Amino acid sequence: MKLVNPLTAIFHPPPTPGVLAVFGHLDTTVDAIGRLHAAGHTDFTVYSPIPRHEIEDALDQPVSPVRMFTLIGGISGCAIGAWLTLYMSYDWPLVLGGKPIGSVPPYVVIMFEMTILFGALSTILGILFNALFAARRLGTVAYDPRFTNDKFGIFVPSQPARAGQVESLLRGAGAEEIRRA
Amino acid sequence: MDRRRFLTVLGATGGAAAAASACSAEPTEHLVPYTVPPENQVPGIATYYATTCRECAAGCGLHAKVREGRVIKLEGNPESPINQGRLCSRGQAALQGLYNPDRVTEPMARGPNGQWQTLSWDDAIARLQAKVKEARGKGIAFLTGLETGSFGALVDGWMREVGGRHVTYEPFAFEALREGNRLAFGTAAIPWYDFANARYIVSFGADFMETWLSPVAYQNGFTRAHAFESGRDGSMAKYVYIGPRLSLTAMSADEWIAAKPGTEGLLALAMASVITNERLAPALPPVDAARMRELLASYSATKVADAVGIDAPVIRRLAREFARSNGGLAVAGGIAAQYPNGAAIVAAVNVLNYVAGQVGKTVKFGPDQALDAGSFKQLTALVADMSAGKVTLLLVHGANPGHSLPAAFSSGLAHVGYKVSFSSYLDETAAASDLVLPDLHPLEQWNDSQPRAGVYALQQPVMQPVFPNTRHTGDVILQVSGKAGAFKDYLQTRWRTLHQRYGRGQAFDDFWNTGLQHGGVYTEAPTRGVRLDPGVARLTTQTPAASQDVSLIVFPSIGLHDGRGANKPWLQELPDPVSKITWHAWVEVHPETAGKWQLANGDVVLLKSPHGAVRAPVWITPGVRPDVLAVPTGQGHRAYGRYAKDRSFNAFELLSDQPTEFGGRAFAVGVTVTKTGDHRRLATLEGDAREQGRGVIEVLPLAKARELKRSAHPFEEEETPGYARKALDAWAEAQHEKASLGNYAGEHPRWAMAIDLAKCTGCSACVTACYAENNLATVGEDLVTRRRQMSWLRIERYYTGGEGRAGQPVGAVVMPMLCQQCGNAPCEPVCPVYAAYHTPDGLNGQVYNRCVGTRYCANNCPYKVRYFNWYNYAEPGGEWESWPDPLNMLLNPDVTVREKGVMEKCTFCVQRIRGAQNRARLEDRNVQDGDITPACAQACPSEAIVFGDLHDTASLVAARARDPRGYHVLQGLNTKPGITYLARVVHGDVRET
Amino acid sequence: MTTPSDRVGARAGGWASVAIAILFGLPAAAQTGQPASAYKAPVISDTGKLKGPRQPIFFRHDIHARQDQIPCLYCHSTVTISSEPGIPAVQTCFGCHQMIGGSTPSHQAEIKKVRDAWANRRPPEWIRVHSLPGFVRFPHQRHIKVLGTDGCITCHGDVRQMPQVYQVSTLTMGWCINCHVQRNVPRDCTLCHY
Amino acid sequence: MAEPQSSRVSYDFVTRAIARTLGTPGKGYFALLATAVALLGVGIVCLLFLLRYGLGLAGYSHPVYWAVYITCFVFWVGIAHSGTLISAILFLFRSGWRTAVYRTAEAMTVFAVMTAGLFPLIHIGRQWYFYWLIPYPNERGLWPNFKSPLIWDEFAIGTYFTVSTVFLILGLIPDIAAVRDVATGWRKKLYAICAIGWRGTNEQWRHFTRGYLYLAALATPLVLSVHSVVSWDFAMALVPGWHATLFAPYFVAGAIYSGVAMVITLLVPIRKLFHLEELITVHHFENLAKLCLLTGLIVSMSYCTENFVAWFGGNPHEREAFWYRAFGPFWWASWTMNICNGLLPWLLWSKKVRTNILGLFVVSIFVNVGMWFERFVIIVVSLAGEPFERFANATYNPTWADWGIMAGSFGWFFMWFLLFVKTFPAVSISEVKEVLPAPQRGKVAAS
Repeated sequence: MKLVNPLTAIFHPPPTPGVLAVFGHLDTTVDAIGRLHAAGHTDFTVYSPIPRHEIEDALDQPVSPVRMFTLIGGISGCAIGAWLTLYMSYDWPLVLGGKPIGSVPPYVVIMFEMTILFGALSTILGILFNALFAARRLGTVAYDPRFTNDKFGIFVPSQPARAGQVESLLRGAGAEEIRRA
Repeated sequence: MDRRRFLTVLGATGGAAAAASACSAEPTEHLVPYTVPPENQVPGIATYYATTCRECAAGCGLHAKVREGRVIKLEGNPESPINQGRLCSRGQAALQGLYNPDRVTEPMARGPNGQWQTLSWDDAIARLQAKVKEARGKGIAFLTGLETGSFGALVDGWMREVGGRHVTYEPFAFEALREGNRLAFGTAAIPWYDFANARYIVSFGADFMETWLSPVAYQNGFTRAHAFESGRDGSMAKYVYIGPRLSLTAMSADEWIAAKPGTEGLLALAMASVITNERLAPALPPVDAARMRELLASYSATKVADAVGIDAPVIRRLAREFARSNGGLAVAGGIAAQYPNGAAIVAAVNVLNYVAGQVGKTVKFGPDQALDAGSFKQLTALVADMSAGKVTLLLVHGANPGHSLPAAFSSGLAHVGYKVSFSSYLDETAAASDLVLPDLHPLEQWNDSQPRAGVYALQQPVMQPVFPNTRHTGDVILQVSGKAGAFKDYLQTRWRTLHQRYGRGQAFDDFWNTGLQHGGVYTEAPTRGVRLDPGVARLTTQTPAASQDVSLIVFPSIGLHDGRGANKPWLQELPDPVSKITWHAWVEVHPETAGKWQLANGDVVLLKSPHGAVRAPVWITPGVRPDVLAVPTGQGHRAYGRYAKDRSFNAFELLSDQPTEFGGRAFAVGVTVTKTGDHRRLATLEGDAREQGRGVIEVLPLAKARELKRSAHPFEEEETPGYARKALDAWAEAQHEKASLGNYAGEHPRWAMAIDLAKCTGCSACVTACYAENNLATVGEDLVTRRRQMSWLRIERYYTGGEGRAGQPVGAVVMPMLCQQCGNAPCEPVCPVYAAYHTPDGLNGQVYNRCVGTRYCANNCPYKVRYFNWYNYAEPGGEWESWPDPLNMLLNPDVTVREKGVMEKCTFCVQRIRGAQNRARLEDRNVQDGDITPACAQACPSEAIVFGDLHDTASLVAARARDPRGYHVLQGLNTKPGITYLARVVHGDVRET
Repeated sequence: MTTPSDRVGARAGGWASVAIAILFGLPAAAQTGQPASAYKAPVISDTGKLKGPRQPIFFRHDIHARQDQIPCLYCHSTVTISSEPGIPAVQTCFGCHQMIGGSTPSHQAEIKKVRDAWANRRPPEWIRVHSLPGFVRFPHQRHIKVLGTDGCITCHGDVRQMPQVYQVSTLTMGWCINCHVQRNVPRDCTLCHY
Repeated sequence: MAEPQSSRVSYDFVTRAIARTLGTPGKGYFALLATAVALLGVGIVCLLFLLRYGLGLAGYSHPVYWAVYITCFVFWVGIAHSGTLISAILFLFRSGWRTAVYRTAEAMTVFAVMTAGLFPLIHIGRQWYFYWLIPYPNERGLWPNFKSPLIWDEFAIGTYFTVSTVFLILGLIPDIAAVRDVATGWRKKLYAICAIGWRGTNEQWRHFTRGYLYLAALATPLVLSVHSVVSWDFAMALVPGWHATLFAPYFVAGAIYSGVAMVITLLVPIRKLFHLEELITVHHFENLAKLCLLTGLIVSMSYCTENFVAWFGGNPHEREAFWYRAFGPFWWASWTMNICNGLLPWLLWSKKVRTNILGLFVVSIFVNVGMWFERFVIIVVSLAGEPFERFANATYNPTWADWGIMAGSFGWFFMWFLLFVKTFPAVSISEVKEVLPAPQRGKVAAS
C-alpha cells in the first residue's frame, strides 16, 4: 500500500485517466461489473450511494483488514487495563476494607472497558486508514456528486487508447452517461 | 517562680494567614519570633496549668492545655478530689467563654443619649469611686454569683466598709436542700453524698448527673456503684429514679417511677414507715424512734398509695430493697426540691435516710458542700428595695437576674440610681447598666474557691488576657477602695492562714507553688454526726392542690444551665442528652397528651402561666408524665451575644417572682396551652427514637450477666463457619505481607476502644471534648435542622418500653456512636482516591487533603459516622464561619481545619497517637498502655471509654474486648469494628427497644 | 483548609536558654577552645545577586554557622524535642550582639537592626523560606533523632554555605516519599496527614 | 419485511427530504434553542454558587449524601442507552426499522452521556480536584483506587462517550457526503471538510461496512456494561435497597426503557417539524412502543423481584428499607415510580395506543418522569431510610440549587440536540436507502 499525503489527496488529487460511467440502476451496475471482469478488467472503482451485497458479490473482494485492527486494539486495551490496575495498586499498596491489594474481580471491569475503548478506537483508525488514506488512487478518480444520491457509477482507469473499448462495454451494460477523464 | 510573665507574646497574634486552598498560590508567609521567649513554653509542645472551673458551683479541678501561649483545651485535673480528672461539657466549653467574640473588651459607660462609650480604666475607676462616695448610706448593693473564696470575702469586706450589702444569687441555689436539712437535722449544711459506696440509690428528682450540686463527682461516684463488672462481687447497685420526667439522670435508672408531682415526700415517708414497721434497719435511739413513730404513723404505704399514684406493694418493695441493700442512699433535689413544698420533701427524704441508718454512711455531714449562696428570697428582697428606691448603687458581678427574673428585676432596675456591671459579656443585666467594667475571664484571673469543706481550689491565669484592656474585678475593687496591692496579693494573704494550717513546715512560696501545681490544697474533712431535729415529728408534706391547669415544670438545661452557657456555640450545638435538640428550647409532651390535643413534633404552642407566656415548639416524648409538661431553661436571651440573643424562649418568664415558704423559687407552675397553628422543624439529631431490635444496643438482665462465663460470647453471631474464618484470616495475613512496601507487614498495634454501656450515662461530655480536640465546626441552628451537624461522636438515645401506653415502664438506653475503625471497613474500598484507607495500625485513616468529596464512603458507612463539610466553616467573615475571631484561638494546632467539600470523621484522636509515638521514640521506648487517651475517654465522667492496643494482650482494652458482655454493633455485616461495646446491665427484665 | 496555627498566625519563635547564659556565653567554638575555622566569610557587597528571599535583617548563616562554627541547635534549640525547630527569640540574638557589634560598616548596620529590635520590642518579620505544602505534619524531632543534629542539611541543604538562605529541596510529597522509600521507613498517610 | 414507506419514496426523495431539514431554521426552532440556552444559564449560575459556597446549597442531609445530582446522572446515563441499543444491537439483529430512527437515538446518546458526565463532577465536594480520579503520573506518587466503583464509572462512562461519539461520527460520514453533494454555500464547505473525502467507492464501503460491524459488535457489550457499572455504584455498597445482585439487568432494562421513551419524546416533534412523516412512519413508532413495552415489563418484573426478595430474604434491614420506600415519608415518589413505570406500559399492549402518535408521546413523557423518580427512590429514599442506625435517619428536601442544576442539564442536552439536528442529517440517508428497494431496470441482458 502506498501512503498518500491525506491533505493533498483530499483537496488536490491529480486525475487518473479513465472512463466514468453513471448507472441509474443496481442491476445494470452489477451487470457492468460482470462484463468488465469478463473483459479482463480487475482494477476499477464502483460508486454506490449505499453498500449493496449485489455489488460486493459481483466484485468478489477479499475481506477488509479492519478486523485485524479491532483484534489487536482489543487485546492491547485489555493488557493496558490489566497493567494499569495491577501496577498502580502495587506501586503504593494500601489495604482497603480487608481486600487484596491486587484484587482481580474489580479490575476486570477496567480491563473490559479498556478492551472496548481500544478496540473501538483502533477500528476507527483501521477504517480511516484503509478507506480514506491508504485506498489506492484516493480522490484521483473521476466522481459525480449524484453517486451519493441515487446513481451508481463505475470508473475504469484506462489509457485513452483503450478508452473507446471500455466505453462501449459500459454502454452495452446500460450506462446512462459516460465521460472520459 | 512566676509563670505569668508572658512578656510580649507576639507570636500569638498577627502574622500571616495561609492560603485558603491548595489551588491558589501560596502567599508570602512571615515568621515572627518572640522578643523574649516565654518560660515553660516550647513551640509545638503543650504546657498544662492547673486551675479551677468556674462554670458552676461544683468547683472541679482543671488542667488547661496551653500551646504557644494560648489555652486550647480544658481537661479535668486528676488530682482534684471533686472531679477525679473528669470534666463535663459545660466545663470544657469555658474556653468559648474565654475566646467569646462578644466579650466586652474595654470599660464602657452609657452616654447621654443611651449609646455605649468606651472610657479608660482610670476614668472608669474614678467614676465608680465618685458614685460609691455619693451613694454611701443611701443604699449600695453588690450582687454576685456564688463566691466561696477570696473574691467573695473581698466583696464582703468592701461592702461592710461602704455600708452596703452583698447579695449572692444563683438561679438554682438549693434553698430547699438547706431548709430541708435544717428541718430534719437542724443544720443548713449540704452534706457530701457518697454515691460510690451506695448499694441502692433512690433519687427523688435529684438530677445529680446534670446540674445538681457536683454533677461530675456524683456521676463518677454513681458509675462506680452502678457499673457491672463481671468478677467483682457481681452485685451492682440498683438505682431508682422518682420524678415526673425521664431526665438524663433518670435514663440510667433501673426503674423510673413517675410519682405525682409534689408527692415525692409522701413516698419517702411511706418508705420510711415500712422500714420502721418491718424493722428492716438497725433500731434508732429511743428518742428518735418515738419521734419517728409519731411522724410515720399517718404515712403507711396503703394510705399514701393513692395520693402518690403508686401501688402500695411497689412502695413496700422499694422500702425493703432500700433497707436490705445495707447501703441505701436517697437524695432529693431537682424538681422535687422546687415545688412549693420542696423543703418538706427534702426533709422527708432525710428521714428516709435516717431511719435506714444511712446518715453518716452514704450521707456524710462534715465534708459539706459550700453552696451557701443567698436564697431567692434575698434577691426578691433586694428587688423590692430597688423598686422602693432604697438602692442608689447596684453592682453586679457573675449574676444575670435580668435573664432569670426578667420582669421584676428589670422594673426594679429602673429605680436604681446607678448600675455597674462587671460582666465580661453584655448580658441582659449588663446591657441595662450604666457602667460596664469587664472582668477577666476566670481562666485569666487569680481566685480561689472552696467547693467542699477541706478542699481549697486555686484558680490561676493560664494565659495572657485575650483582651488586654479587661481587668480583674478584684483589682478594681481594691483600687476603688483605695487599697494597695493587687488581688493576687490579697489572695496570697488569705492563703497564709491555710499555710499555717496545712503548710507542715514548708516555706510559704513552696506551699503556694505546690498549690498551684496541684490546683489547690486537698484535705479530708472528718464526718460529723447529726441527730434528728425535735421538730421533725411535725413535718407535713401536704400535696399541692389540684388545679385546672396543666402542670408545667421548668428544669435546668444540661448544657446551658440557667442560661449562662447560651453564648457558647459548643453548648448550643450540643444535643440535649435527652431530647437531642440543639440551639432552641422545647416543651416536652407525652404522646397521650399530644394525641389528645392533636399536636405533632414541632407544633408551636402558647404556654400561659399567671406570670407570663411563651411560645414553645412541641417535642413528643414518652419520658414525661401525661399530666405534666416540661421546658428547659437557658434560651430566650434578649442580649448576651450573637449565639444567645433572640433564640427561642425564656422559661423563667413563666415562673413566679415570689419566693416560696422555704425562701426558694417554685419551678412548677400551672399553665394553659393553646395551639398557635405555627410549626417549625426541630433542630434535632434524632432520627428514629426506637432501635427496633437492630442489635445496636444490647442489654442484659443482671441475673443473666452474673451467670456469664468468662469465655462466653452471648452476642457473637457466627456468620462464617470456622474453617472459612481460618482461611480468611490466613488470607488477610498474606495480604498484609504482600503490602510490605506500605509497611503493613511489620509489628503494629491495633488501636481499639471498649465502651462500657453499663457505665455510659449519655451525659455527652465526650461530645464536647471531641469538638474541642478535633476542631469540629459548629454549624448553627439552620444547618442542624438540615442534619449537617459535624459531631464525630454522637450519643444515640433509644427509648425502651411501652410507647404511649400508660402504666408500662418506660426507660431509655444510650450509646456513644463514633467511627468504629472497622477492620473490614466498607468506607475504604469505595473511595476513588484512597483518601479513606486502612492504616497499618488498624485505623480507618481519612486523609483530608486527598479527599475530593464524592461522599461515597459516607453512604457506605453502616454506622453513619462520617461527616461532610458542606460549607467552608473556617472562612473568615463567611456566612457559615464557625470560629469568628478570637474563637479561632482555641483551634487545636495539631489538627487540620477541614475545607469545604471534604469528608471528616473520628480517627481515635490520631494526633494524640502520633504525638505519643513521637514522645516514645525520643525516649527510645515503645508506647505503653495508657500513654494515649483520646479526648472522649479523657473527659468521660463515668470512665466508660477505654482505649489502647488490642494486640497487647495485657492492655486494659484487650481485657475489656474479651469481656463476655462485649459485642460489636451490626456484627452481621462482618465489618470487624475496633470498638467493642460492653452490654448494658439492668436490674429486672430487659424491655423492648 | 488551613491549619489553626496558620489562622491565628502563631508562628511563635524559639525557646532559648535563659538570658544569663546568653549574656555570658560565647560562641561554642570559643567555649570548647578549638581554633576557629580557617574559613573567612567573604564580604558581600551585591546582595541582590544572592539566591533566596531578602530578609528584613541580612542574617548570614555562613558567618554564624561556618565561620564562627555556632551549632544549629544553639539557635534552633527545640528541634530535638519538638515538631517545631524554633526561630530564635530576639533575646538570643541580642545575647551575643550586645557585645559583638560587627567588623564592617555593613555588618554594623545589620547588627544595629537587631539591637533596635530588642530596644523597641519589635521582632523582625522573617520571610519564610521552607514552607511545606499545606496540611502536612513534619515532626522535626523524630528526623533529628534519626539523622543526628547535623542532619539538617538533608532537607535544608548546607546552610553553612549560604549567605542568604534559599530553598534547596522541593519539599513536595514525592520528594518526602522518595526518601522514606529509600530508607525503608513507613510511608503511611496518617504519619503526616491528620 | 413490510413496506413501511409510501411508494413515492425513492433514493432521491430520501436525500432531498433529509437535506431539506438542514435549511434555515424557523422562529420556533430559535425559540426552543433560546429556552434551552436560558435553562443552561440557570444551571450555570447555580453551579457558580455551588462552587463558591459549597455543596451545602443543595438539599443534602446527614444520611442523604447523594441526591438529585446522582439521580440526574443515572437518569441521563439511562437515556443514553437506547441510542446504542437501536444503532448497534438492532443493527446486529438486522432490524430494518431501526434505520429511520437510529441517528436521532445515537445523537441523543452522545448528548445524554455528555450531560450525565457532568454530574459526577458537579456533585463532588471539591470539584476543582476532579482530575485526581484520572490515573496520571504525578509528583505525589499516588494513583486512583481501581477498586472503587466510581473509577469503574469513570472508565465506563468515558469509554461509552468515546465509542458512541465515534460510532455516531462514522455513521454520519456517508450522509455528510450525501448532503455535501446537494448542499450549497457555506454548508457545502463545512460538509466537504466533515466528509473527509467520502465518495462511496467500493473500497470505502468494503472497509466501512466491516468496521461498522465490528464497532457494533463492540458497542453491544459496552452498552450492557455501562449501566451495569453504574448500577454497581449502588450494588457494591451495603445500603439496603442498593445491595442487590439484580441491579445490573434491572438497571440496563430501565435504561433502555427510559431511553426508548426519550427517543419517542424527541422523534414526535422532529417528525412534525421536519415533515418526515413519510420516512418515520407509525410503523417505526409502533416498533419503538413494543421495545418500550418489553423493557417496561422487565422493569416491572424487577420491582416485583426486589420487593419479593426483601420480604422472602427475611433480612430485617431489607424489609425495613422497602417498607420505608412504600409507606415512609417518600411514598409519593415510590408510587409515582410504580405507576409511571409499572402500570403505564400496560397501555402499550393495545395496538390503538401503540399507533397513536400523540398517545405515545404522552406515555413516553410519563415514562421519563417515572424513570427519574425510580432513580430518586433508589438513591434518596434508600439513604434517608437508613435502617442500620435507626437514630441517624433523616429526611431530605431538595433546594433551588438541585432544581437549577437539573434544569441546566436539560438545557445543556437540548441545546446540543437542537444544534445537531439543524447541522447534520438527523435521519440516516444511506441507511434509509438501504431498506428501500434498489432501482432496478428489470431484464438488463435483453435490452
